[in-house]
Amino acid sequence: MSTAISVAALGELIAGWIGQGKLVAAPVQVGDRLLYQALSSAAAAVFDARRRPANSIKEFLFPRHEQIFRYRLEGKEIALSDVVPEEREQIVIAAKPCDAAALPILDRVFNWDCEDSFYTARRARTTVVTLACAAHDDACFCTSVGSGPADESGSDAMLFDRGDGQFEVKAITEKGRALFGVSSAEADDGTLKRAPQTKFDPARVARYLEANFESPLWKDLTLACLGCGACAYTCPTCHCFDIVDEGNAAGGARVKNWDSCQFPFFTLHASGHNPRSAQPQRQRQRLFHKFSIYPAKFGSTLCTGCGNCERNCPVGLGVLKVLQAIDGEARRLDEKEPVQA
Amino acid sequence: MARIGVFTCWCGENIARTVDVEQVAAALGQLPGVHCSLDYKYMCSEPGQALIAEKIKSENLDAVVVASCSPHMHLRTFRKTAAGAGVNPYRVEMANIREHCSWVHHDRAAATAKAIDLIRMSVAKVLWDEPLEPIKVPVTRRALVVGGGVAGIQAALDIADGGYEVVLVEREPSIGGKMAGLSETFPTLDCSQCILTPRMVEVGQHPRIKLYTYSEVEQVEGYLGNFTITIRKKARYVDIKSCTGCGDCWNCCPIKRNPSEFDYGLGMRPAIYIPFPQAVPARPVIDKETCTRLKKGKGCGLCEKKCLTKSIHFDDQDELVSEKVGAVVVATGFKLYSIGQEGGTDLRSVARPGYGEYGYGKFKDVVTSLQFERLLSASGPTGGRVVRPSDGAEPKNVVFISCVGSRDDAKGLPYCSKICCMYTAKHAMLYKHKVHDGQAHVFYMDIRAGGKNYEEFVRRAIEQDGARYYRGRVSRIYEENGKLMVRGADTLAGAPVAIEADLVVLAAAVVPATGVRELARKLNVGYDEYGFLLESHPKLRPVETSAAGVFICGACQAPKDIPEAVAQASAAASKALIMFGHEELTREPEVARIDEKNCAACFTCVRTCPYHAIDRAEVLTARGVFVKRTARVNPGLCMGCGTCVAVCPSKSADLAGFTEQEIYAEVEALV
Amino acid sequence: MTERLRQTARRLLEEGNVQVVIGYGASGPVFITRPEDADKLEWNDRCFANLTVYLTRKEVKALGKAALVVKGCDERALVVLEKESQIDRAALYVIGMACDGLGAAKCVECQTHVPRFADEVIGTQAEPPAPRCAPEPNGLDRLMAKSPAERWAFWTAEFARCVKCYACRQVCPLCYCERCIADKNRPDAIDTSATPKGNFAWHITRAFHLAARCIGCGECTRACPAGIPLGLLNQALAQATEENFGYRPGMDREAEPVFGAWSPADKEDFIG
Amino acid sequence: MSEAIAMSFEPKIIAYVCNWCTYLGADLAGTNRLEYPPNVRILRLPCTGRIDFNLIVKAFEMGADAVLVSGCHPGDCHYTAGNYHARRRWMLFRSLLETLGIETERVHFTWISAAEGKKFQQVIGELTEKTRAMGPYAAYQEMCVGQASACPEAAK
Repeated sequence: MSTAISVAALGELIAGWIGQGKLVAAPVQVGDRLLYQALSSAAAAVFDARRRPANSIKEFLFPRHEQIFRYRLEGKEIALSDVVPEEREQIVIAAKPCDAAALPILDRVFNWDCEDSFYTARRARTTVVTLACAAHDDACFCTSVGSGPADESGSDAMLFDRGDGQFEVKAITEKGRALFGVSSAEADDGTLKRAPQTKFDPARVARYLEANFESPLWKDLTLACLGCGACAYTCPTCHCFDIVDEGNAAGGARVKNWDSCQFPFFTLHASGHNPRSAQPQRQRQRLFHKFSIYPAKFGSTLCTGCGNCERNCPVGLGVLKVLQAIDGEARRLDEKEPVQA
Repeated sequence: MARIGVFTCWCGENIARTVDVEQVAAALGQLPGVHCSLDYKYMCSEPGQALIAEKIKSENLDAVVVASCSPHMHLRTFRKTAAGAGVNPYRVEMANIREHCSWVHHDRAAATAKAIDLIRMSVAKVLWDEPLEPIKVPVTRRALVVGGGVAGIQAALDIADGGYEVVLVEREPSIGGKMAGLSETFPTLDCSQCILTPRMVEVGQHPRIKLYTYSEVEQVEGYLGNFTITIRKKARYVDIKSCTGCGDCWNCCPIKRNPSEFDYGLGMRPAIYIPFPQAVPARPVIDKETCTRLKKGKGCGLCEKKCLTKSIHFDDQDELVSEKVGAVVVATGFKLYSIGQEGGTDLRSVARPGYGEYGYGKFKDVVTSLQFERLLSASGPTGGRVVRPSDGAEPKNVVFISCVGSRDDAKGLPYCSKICCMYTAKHAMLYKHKVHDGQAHVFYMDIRAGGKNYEEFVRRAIEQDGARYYRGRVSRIYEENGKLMVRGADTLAGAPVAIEADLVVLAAAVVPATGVRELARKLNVGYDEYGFLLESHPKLRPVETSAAGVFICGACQAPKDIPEAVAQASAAASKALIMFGHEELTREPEVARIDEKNCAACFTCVRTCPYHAIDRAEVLTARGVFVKRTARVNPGLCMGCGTCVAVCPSKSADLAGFTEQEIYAEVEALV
Repeated sequence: MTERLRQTARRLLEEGNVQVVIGYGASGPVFITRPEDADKLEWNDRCFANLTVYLTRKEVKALGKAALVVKGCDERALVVLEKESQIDRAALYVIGMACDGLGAAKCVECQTHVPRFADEVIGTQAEPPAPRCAPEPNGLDRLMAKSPAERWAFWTAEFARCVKCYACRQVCPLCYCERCIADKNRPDAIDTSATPKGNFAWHITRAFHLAARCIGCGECTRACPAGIPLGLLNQALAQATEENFGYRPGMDREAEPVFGAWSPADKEDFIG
Repeated sequence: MSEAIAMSFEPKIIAYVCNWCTYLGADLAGTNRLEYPPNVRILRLPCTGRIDFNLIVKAFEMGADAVLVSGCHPGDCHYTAGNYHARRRWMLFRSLLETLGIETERVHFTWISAAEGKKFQQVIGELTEKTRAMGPYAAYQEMCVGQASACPEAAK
């Protein structure tokens, strides 16, 4: 059986959650940009299945900045104190499937060898309600990385815009059911028809990458990159961080801050040597991590095809453009000497 | 971990009265890095310093904080103490808990808390203080003296007699300066030339003095101990080496009637001339403005034909020579404020009204004091006879006006020219000696006669030689039947005064010589709004300047009479000699430095540095391959102001002794 | 114009005067090194990027002598870069594009529609210049009309969205430091954390390091993924710079930069 | 804020002064026993030319309620021109502070010579009272609350 819910009703739900002291995040219109933000009132939430926020929901599980522990100088002694992860329940609503799909990817990273207690604690008390996409733009390529406009991975529930101000609700997990108390709704298959066509073949790309670490292509394709972190920081899956001690004469804290492999000093050694001293090398690193290193380790790409990297790039660069070029090159090579299946 | 010793001083009761020093010492002892913290009655006393030294050794301290008075009072003291005991002196900090705390607060609790904060800051800084070594700068033991007046001559001779070479640069064809043109000197009335010319000859013949006359300083490069001076030798058209100064040339020169610079236009000279008979070098120069041959490029050439030694070279060109010196003495002297001209001086960009009402330049018989000196001088154009320039008649009434320009805000010269009162009295006196039936009238504002036998001298002029002194200003001078009517006021008598004068002498203000600002800029020496050069301390460093290794003396610093100029010249010379006493100089190491790896080479610091101590440089590999451009500090020039650090966006510039890290540590101690 | 641009590029590369032509492609900057690729160059309403930023990038420098496509507004950066001895103007070929505005707010006040120092200018300015965008009320005036407390509230809210991706710095043609002060942690003058405090310290520094230098290309605002109107701070400083020193960065090749110089007449009514 | 709080509140004032004029001016104030409130903490720098705007920001991060920046009068700079360079920077920096909505009356620039012990006393006295009346710089301190390197006292 299927249930529909109106925007108004969603608003009431949100108001209720906020009332219960939960942190509710949703796309919010900020100037000319749509951004995921914590809601102060339900009214601010934007339910638009055709637009994608400029940032990602990772911020609510893996914040740009968090303290790991604090320290105080007490006389000549240094007293450490733990930072307890906040207990507050949080709900992210009207998230994009390509944002939610990033969560299982991050789960592996933050738990594969040792558990990141801060991340997992937040993850446990976070419910993600996605809104299936009703449109895509040139930067979108979810279908090229095995995802799609109604990809359920990472979602606890999913909304489908019926176009009449009503949303079909599909509860996917217990958490989702707990929110909407409905069993399931059928995905409106129209959604899938509106999916972007695949734009490259990740497997072929991965093959090319393994074989062409030193390809001149890298320089040609990424010369325009200015080395900012706009792509990484708005990417749902990028998860590099830096550990810094910040403090003064009285004390301070060890903190964890977002970092980006595109920054020139990301790999600077204490010796002064920098193994990735040029921007193309850093671009290559980013693509390798997403389409070769991570897949080799965890079996899926470190990318959900959301296209934020391209939309947010000051010079219109992004993984898609580079990958399409690489895929084209790879295809050319394959046609010369086909690989055995 | 650092091993810091904190030593809190009671300064007797001075600190202890308002600051609980025991509590302070106890509190500081708790700070990380502080290995021992003590208080003592007088840290600066012998036993106090001994205590610090003892603790440094016994506790094996590597840094020291002394909480007592102002670092301006005792930082040197405690740095010495620490150095003596084996701690790098630049790892010593002082917390000023007296001047800045106990002396200005009464609330004991608040003062104690503040004292603790101040010391915490010092401890935080000393943690990061780098050990520094004094900078060693090699010295070229050779001096440049700019200006060959009496001050320059004195300085040059003192340095040369001290055993070091001197390069003396004089703009005019001969040394001697203003003094060479004076008649007799107050208060002793000995003949100026009689005392000066022997000194001039000494300079000319001194084995260690290299004399460049008719030359100017073109360019100055380098720094303390290592200057390279480019000197422009102006074309003289006479080879002074081969020339014997026989005089055939100037006697045969047909262009005879050119106003003589040396006589301030009262006498005449040929186109080829020596400024005055006792000139050093006693060699002629050709004035290319008046010489027919040089003007037309052909014709005349009589002197060339006449010259037996073939020393005349009409094709002579300016020549640039370079000299290396370690110290510079500036003695460019003064000139008279150009009366009667609208802004005719280089004093300021703004036009400066002259004394039109005194008719200088309009009436021939209104002359300046320096012109009058020539009229009095036995070697002058009149052979020492006082006559009216207009008709050569002997003046029976001479009016002297003092403070012409000086002490006159309306003319933009608020200062006193200092020497006028004395030479005016001298003028009145000498005039009376030469014209027994003549009468000297002096208009003055005040008589300033401070100096050995000065007041007595002025009294003599008034009492023995009957000079009439009127306390008041002259309002105007105009011609009336061949006489000069001088109208003024006698404020003491409270009556207007009108004098029929034959001659009027104006004691014009003393202003710096032409072009001194340009020279000062080349040397990085400061100057005031009038162009007088700035000493680096008016009391304690009167001959030093903001530019290390550059000294000043004579009237370029301020109006001075001969004894003062000479004394100051010897002082400047002794400063140079002190420098030359060392093979290398040591300078405070608290200077700027550039992290050349990170310098973006925008060179804002180069444009900012008040001392031009930062150069554009290149980073090269060991094999000399170009790597990048960078700014680079010349520690010999840097004075350590740190302005470069503030303007450096990437903070690639930093200042030893006040590094970014040290200062931020101080602020961050204020929790 | 696009065709003429391509011809010029082709010519320069064929003649070998330059090794690379830096210009706009279909989707972002392109670096044309072969004459046959000249057709990848575009000139259209999306040519926002200020390409002068690439002149100080070592990867781009390595390509050899460059020809650069600039708009009149971007060109001002060349003047500043030259003043700060970051570029050797003689070793650079500047292709100026006459521009009637690309529809950005800055195009409304634009006074440099036609590049003034270019080696070659393509196109002519429409007479009268017809900026293809609606004049919008000056954001700075609106900001300064607020009370200080309101301005503070405005900026704390804006900066709260900053994630320190440093896009504002990386796109700025005048942020060319080899190591930004923000990348230094001894001392920690600016917290690396994207906290309100750290963000404020960063943005006040970024703005002031551009004081009397910023040429107002607005790339910082355009690049910010969080949509923070950073350019406003630079505008305010540019205004103060012009009011106090009559200096407009990048307008006059002869003018002496404000910092590094001083005048006894400098205003000091704010000093007690 | 109410009179009562105003009286109980002790402002925290950080002063950046040059070594040759203002620092000596403060010394002179001491030598002449000119009393002033104990709220100021002086940092000695060689010259106002050395005082970077980041230091002013850092002072507020450390919980300063007001910042004093002081050096030699124009023309008196020990380093001939450091204070002139500083004056230019401050001029523009102030306009930036205004744009950001910083309470500019909490950033006080002044010239105090080595001879002006009396002026030092007055400046500190007036600035302390003015700041006391304004109250703590709550706006800035709230922005820093809880952050690692913020001043814990201020964070309270």
